[in-house]
Amino acid sequence: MKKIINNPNDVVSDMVSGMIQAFPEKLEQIDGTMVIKRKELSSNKVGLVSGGGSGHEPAHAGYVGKGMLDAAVAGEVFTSPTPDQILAAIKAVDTGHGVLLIVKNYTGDVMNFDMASELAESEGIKVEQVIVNDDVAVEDSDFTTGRRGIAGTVFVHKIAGAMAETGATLNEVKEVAEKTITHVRSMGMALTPCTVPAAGKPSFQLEDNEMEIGIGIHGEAGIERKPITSAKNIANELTQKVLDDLQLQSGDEVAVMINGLGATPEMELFILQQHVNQLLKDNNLSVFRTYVGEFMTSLEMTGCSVTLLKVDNQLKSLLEAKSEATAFRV
Amino acid sequence: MKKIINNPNDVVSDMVSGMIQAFPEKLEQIDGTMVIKRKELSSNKVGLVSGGGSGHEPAHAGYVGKGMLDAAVAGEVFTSPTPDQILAAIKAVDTGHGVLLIVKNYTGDVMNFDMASELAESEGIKVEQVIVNDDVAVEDSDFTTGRRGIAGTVFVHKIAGAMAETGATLNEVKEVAEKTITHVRSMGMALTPCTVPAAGKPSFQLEDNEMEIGIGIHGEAGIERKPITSAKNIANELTQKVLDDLQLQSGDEVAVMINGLGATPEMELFILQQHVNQLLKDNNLSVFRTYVGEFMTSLEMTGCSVTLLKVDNQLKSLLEAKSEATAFRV
Amino acid sequence: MKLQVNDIRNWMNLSNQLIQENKSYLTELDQAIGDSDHGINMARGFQEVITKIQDQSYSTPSDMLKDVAMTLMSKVGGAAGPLYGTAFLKLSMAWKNKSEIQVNDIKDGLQAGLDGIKQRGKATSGEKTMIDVWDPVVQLFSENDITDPSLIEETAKQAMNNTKDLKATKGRASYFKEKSIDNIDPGSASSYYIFSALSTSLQGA
Amino acid sequence: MKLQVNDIRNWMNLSNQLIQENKSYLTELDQAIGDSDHGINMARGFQEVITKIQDQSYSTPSDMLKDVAMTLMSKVGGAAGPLYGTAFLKLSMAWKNKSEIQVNDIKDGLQAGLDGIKQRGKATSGEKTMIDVWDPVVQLFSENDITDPSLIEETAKQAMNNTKDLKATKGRASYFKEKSIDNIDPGSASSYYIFSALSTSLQGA
Ligand SMILES: Nc1ncnc2c1ncn2[C@@H]1O[C@H](COP(=O)(O)OP(=O)(O)O)[C@@H](O)[C@H]1O
Ligand SMILES: Nc1ncnc2c1ncn2[C@@H]1O[C@H](COP(=O)(O)OP(=O)(O)O)[C@@H](O)[C@H]1O
Ligand SMILES: [Mg+2]
Ligand SMILES: [Mg+2]
Ligand SMILES: [Mg+2]
Ligand SMILES: [Mg+2]
Repeated sequence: MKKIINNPNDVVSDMVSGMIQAFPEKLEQIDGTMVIKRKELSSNKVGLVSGGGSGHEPAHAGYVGKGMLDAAVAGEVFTSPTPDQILAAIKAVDTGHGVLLIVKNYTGDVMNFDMASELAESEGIKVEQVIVNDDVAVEDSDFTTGRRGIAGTVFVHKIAGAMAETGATLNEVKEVAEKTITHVRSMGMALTPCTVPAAGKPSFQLEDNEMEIGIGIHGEAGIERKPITSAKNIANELTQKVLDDLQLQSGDEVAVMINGLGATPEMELFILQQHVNQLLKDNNLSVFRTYVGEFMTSLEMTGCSVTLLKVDNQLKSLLEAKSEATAFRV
Repeated sequence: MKKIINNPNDVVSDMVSGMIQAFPEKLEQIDGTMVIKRKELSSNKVGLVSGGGSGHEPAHAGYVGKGMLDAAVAGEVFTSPTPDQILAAIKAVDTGHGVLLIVKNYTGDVMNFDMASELAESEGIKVEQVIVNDDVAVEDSDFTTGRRGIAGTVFVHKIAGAMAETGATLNEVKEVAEKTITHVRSMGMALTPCTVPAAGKPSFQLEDNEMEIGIGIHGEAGIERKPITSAKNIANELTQKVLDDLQLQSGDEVAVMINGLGATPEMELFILQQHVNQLLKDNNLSVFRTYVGEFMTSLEMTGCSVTLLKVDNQLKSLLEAKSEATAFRV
Repeated sequence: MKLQVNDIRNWMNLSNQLIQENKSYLTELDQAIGDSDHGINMARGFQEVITKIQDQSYSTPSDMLKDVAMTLMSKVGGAAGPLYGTAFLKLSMAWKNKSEIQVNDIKDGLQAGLDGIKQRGKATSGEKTMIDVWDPVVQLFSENDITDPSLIEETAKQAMNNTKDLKATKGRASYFKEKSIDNIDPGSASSYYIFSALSTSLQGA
Repeated sequence: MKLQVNDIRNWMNLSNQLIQENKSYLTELDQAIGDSDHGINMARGFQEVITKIQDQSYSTPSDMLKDVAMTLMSKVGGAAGPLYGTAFLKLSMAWKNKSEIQVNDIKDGLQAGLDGIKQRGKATSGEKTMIDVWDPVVQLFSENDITDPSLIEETAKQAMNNTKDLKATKGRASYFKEKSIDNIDPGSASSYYIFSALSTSLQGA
């Protein structure tokens, strides 16, 4: 394991200190927690809290800022944060208009955010939750834990954040967040694994010529392992799977996110983007905006994900609204 | 070699296509070249052109946009672009106010940009050049090729870009670019090498416990190979070397860039940032702004660099000026 | 055979010991069908439990277990944190105001803990989770008059090993579908250590 | 022994062949003390040269070499592109309007090429660059009456091997300082191939 760290058990607190010191005018840490919040909240606004395990940077702290989240809760690496920390975030961002929690659909996250909601409600704070489940690599079924939340979550942050900034009510913000979740789907793939610092060993193994389609952002199993192929084939496979699930009509408009999982050169993301773009054109879909970069990573995993969000006028204007989040400037 | 690419010989043209398709409203490609330019130039402005070998993304195309570069010329991977391409960029961005070339100090880059300047001048275009040489890992001497240009180049793009946008003359823009170069220093380190796609093999080898201090962004030799140590020690070594060279006084103000070389998780960059920040405090230096992320990469190299820019009021206001470059939004 | 505050402390110390000793093993189990953090999370959480309770005096086992529950809830995280937190909270509630815990109380308490886990995790038996260890242990108490505490350890161990044959349908392991088979469920392994520790601490009590 | 348009075409074809065959080797040399691209750059550039000149008719070697120079300049890139581009441009200029190139013209042309490289690269002999192959070859022509063209190949080869002992002070290899010693300079190797091809094409001419 080769990492630029100190004690592997301290990576999250070291990172959070670094973030606060990098943006002292914008961010602050809630004492005794791993919660990063906007230094100055917008007044008269629904509060927005997200979070999850660390190791997905810039998610989630990079999305804290005017126009996106009010606070992000950083759990240990790949480990959902605990209810007390989430509660601290909720209390810190509530200005009396209620708080929306944006949660990725993992058992641990759902349970911890649930418990924090219960605690906050018992203290008289209005709390609502939305669960993001954009990963089409996993089947959605009532008998399973359902699809995972991956890069599409960033669109939910952006859109809900912009909506909240307009002064919308908690229900209105929740509604547009749920609309976004309904219309966003993603699929990822990996070339190499990542190593949880405190574990010290890679979380899985792939042969020298192998890739895994449908990988999860914590290294959870995907759909298939097979020999690595061209960027074009990879783009087509990921995008087609997303298209099949989203059931878009000819003429529909989409926002596209090409996301690197941590160690993939930006060059490769743009190469991939070219083919995603082509396939969308071939399907007579029009592209509203394309976002290329690292948005929801998996430590130093090599790989990528493709996210499509079907947009209408409302979602488009919310995507375009100003954002001052350090990792998502509009 | 595991990469998301098609034919290794096509990576640059595939990438450039992807970039243009990702930002069709902002960028365009000059036909028959690997030049990416702003779709709409600001009028009455000195033109700004930079570029170099590919593989350093988001450098340089990511810095094209209102408030930064007007065009970027993408060479083959790690290979300076050729004079004809640079000339095409110069001609495309000249609005009669002359063009400044921002060149990183490598033999190939300097020669190719020189020749392009000569060609442009022979066609009646006023051209000036600045050579960025911020890498303190290399000694600056008249008998050598001098220090290399690395991540500090991005500050030169930003500051010269902002100055040009004010309507300053070619000489004024050149002057502030040179002032920036005088005040910026960087130093990098690597944990793992990168692989030029068409070469197919890693450009160097490091043992499992080894790091290389002072690495170049093309994998050129650094100062020392030694066992990997803590983030704190790495931060201190890189920062101290930069401080020694910049000869700052107690009370001076700096802008800080913590740059990932391609495969380093953002988490680690923030951990590093914490210690860089501490050392600056210990030296009684004040930090104006901190930039953490991937700004000047080396394909999928794992490692980082630390850049310090001594700022005064002029440089501060130019750093803070609006930028619409896709990879550097202010 | 009854448990007093010191026996509970002993139970927690032994649980912590086993978890620290098997931290890497638990993480390896989670590497195969999860995200490589279960050992790290449990070791961090139980270490904090010990720090919390070791020098504190409690008047009842329930009071101590409430601290255990709250510490696990706020220090473990992930899926295991809320589940173990809930389980120990239910245990604490079931034993409220009792200064001595009889075998019958253990049965009721574990049943309450199991119900809490099932409810919190929206899961049931056979889904390859820690439930598949808790359930057989609770059944053991319901169906037998426990005179030999080592039965608890044996039952838990057997149950843990049985999770190998199951296909996960809840938690992170469920993404591995068929590939989850042939692996011991990490949460079942940590639950086994907790029951093994209970078994040992009951021997002397 | 004189060179006509077809001999120059032959020279370029042979140069290209050697460079394509040794593409990986040139890149490996550049891997050791550079950035792993010299073979890739030279192979791309010379392939383009052949594409450019193969079906074109030229009235003089100079005309053909101008196309060679411009193609190298715009297709090689890096340090080698401008240097070889300049060298062949100087060669073309030195041979302007001549339809047959005599040994003496070769001497003058190579001298002009060498001067061009030195000027463009702001470098001189002994700095571990391609100059350390061009220089001895030019000297060979100055000091001898070349009757046996294989002398050119031998001299270039020897010169290339001698770059092993040098410490680089120009170009990317200079960053490697002492560590550059014991490695053949990649640009010297590609220059050797070009002179080896010249030698062969002179045999028949
Ligand atoms: N829905 C559930 N109900 C009961 N137990 C569960 C459930 N989901 C997960 N578990 C248990 O939690 C364990 C995983 O814990 P841990 O690795 O700490 O959390 P995470 O999966 O969030 O990384 C599993 O091995 C399983 O025993
Ligand atoms: N200043 C210089 N003068 C002459 N030759 C040089 C100079 N700098 C580099 N070279 C030659 O160029 C070769 C490197 O070419 P190449 O790898 O294509 O370019 P780059 O170094 O830009 O990657 C070196 O091996 C050397 O022979
Ligand atoms: Mg986890
Ligand atoms: Mg090069
Ligand atoms: Mg886990
Ligand atoms: Mg080279």
